Amino acid sequence: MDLNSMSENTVKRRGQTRRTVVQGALAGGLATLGLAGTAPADRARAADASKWPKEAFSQKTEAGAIKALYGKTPEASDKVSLDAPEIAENGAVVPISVTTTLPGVTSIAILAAGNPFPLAAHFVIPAGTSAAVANRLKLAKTTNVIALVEAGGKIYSATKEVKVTVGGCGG
Amino acid sequence: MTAKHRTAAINGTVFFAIAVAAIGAQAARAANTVDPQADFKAFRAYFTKRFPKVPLSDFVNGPYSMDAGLRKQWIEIDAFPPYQFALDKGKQMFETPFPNGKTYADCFANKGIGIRQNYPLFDTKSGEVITLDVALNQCRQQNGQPPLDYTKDDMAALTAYMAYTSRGKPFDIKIPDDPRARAAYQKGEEYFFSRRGQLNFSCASCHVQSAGQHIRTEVLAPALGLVAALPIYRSEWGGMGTTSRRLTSCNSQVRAVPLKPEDEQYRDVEYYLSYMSNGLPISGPGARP
Amino acid sequence: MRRLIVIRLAAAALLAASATAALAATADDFKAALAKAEAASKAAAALKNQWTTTADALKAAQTAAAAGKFDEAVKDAQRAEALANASIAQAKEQAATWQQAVIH
Amino acid sequence: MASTIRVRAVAGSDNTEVQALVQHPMDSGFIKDAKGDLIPPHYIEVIEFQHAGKAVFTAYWGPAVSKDPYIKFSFKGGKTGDDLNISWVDNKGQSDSLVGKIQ
Repeated sequence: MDLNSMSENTVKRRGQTRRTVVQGALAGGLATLGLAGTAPADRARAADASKWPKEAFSQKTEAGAIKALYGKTPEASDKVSLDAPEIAENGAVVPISVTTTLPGVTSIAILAAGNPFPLAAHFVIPAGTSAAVANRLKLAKTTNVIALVEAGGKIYSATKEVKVTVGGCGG
Repeated sequence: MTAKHRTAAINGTVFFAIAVAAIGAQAARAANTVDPQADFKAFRAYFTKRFPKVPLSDFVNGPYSMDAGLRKQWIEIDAFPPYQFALDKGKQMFETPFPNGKTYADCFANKGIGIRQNYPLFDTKSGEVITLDVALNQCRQQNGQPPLDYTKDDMAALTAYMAYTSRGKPFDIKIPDDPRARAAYQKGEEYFFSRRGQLNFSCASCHVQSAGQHIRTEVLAPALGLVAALPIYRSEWGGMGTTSRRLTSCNSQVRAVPLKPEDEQYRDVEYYLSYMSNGLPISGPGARP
Repeated sequence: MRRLIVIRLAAAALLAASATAALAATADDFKAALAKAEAASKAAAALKNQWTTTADALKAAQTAAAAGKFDEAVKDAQRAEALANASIAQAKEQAATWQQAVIH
Repeated sequence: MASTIRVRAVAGSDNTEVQALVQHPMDSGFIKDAKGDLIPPHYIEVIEFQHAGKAVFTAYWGPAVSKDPYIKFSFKGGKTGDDLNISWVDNKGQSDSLVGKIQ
């Protein structure tokens, strides 16, 4: 979509968003400089890779990955919201976020059907943590991106196609 | 393989012939007139007329000023930008004293903070255009340090930090009353508008004539404000790029052998483009597809 | 008028490149062709207007010659010369006409 | 050495919003280097965020997560000045951790 076809209002609103973002980056950027290594991490329990779902991450099909991860078939739900660009500016960095209004969420997963290994990320959501995540993924080519939400022992899904012309796997 | 090469050679020649014919049809410009102010007015008028919905200060955001889908991704990515690590590194480098106890700050006006918008500047002593990158290496040299590679991450990090401290400050490029300065300006203008490489493209072919158009998913950034975002993090590179990296890669893309980084012609074209962007805010370091 | 000269130059160079292709070439033919190509390439470099494809063709010529494939080597050298000459013509043309492209 | 982890955790009225960026190549195993050899996969497998001794978020990642990965989530509770412990481990067993402060 060309900006010329956008209304003045939209342009203005976007401009304001941008300014906020810049200020945020300024404050945050300088603040994080001070954060690095402020305290030893001795009290923290280090992340544990033993629970990394190896089998699910090794599957070469979307169905295989879902089966290995959850052992269940997902049902499409309009309560799962997947935000991904229609056209990725570059397959190497595609911002994707998942939110849901479903209660009792225990985990969220994101898959890219067209990637060599479709499972991209799996998030554990303990009680008290919002069922909303954002991250950035590599997409090898134009593909369906699938968000899975585990809630109350069931799996719900939302799917969106992302067009990729500059792949995230080299070149 | 040979046949393929020959085809490429013929194609190049055909491209070239067509383009030359097209140029010949245009009206001749009076030679030997250097009027930066008139150029500036015409340059700005061209872009603001062609993209009436783009606020002037938004031109510095390149493709993101022209495409809503790209803009949304950029805002999401810029919320915690991938150039953050380069910024942190640049700040650390900038503040780390040289072995003699001096720092980069000692080489610059206002201790080097918030001065990016004044570069490149014309040095009336040496009679040359000095870009920020060159000034940084001169500073290193004065303090007994080896120069940094103009295309690599350390230079990108330093210039990223210096640009960051200058964000929002309007470009303020001066052309002193010195025939050498006007000559440098004009050489930069010549470089910008001259076609080169086997594909027979000039900088202007992409960033003036085709500005705002799509190449695959990319949108060609308009020349107005083009330099304000440098250095940039490019997703395509998976890392930071300096002005030199940007210029040399542009050359390669049109099958022209790049000049040496910070060659006089590169410095002159940066001088010209920065002057054309006078008044527009520094937005570097930028993030680009 | 200038553009006609340019087109003729480039076309002549390409014709030359293909006309000799059928003959069996020797190491001396290659040396002669390479010398001409390198001279043209050097002239283009002096104008800061080298094409990457010229360098590629020169490299291909040397690789072919090293393998004793002189037909191919001569062809590649001639192609390099044609490309270098076209880049020289481009530089001269642009030096004379760039101002017509300026926004005004 | 500077940490590989950058975090911004901001306490709101109800939730603490956390954004983090980690410096890591996240090599997919499908990209060739300049010599044409495949760069072996090298990616973070798990990153965990803890607040008040409790894991508030765990991400398991594969090689499809972008270079210098980014994550955003939010959790109930947390107030300005609280510690937020972050640690990651990659497939080569390398790791890093950081204690950030909630702003």
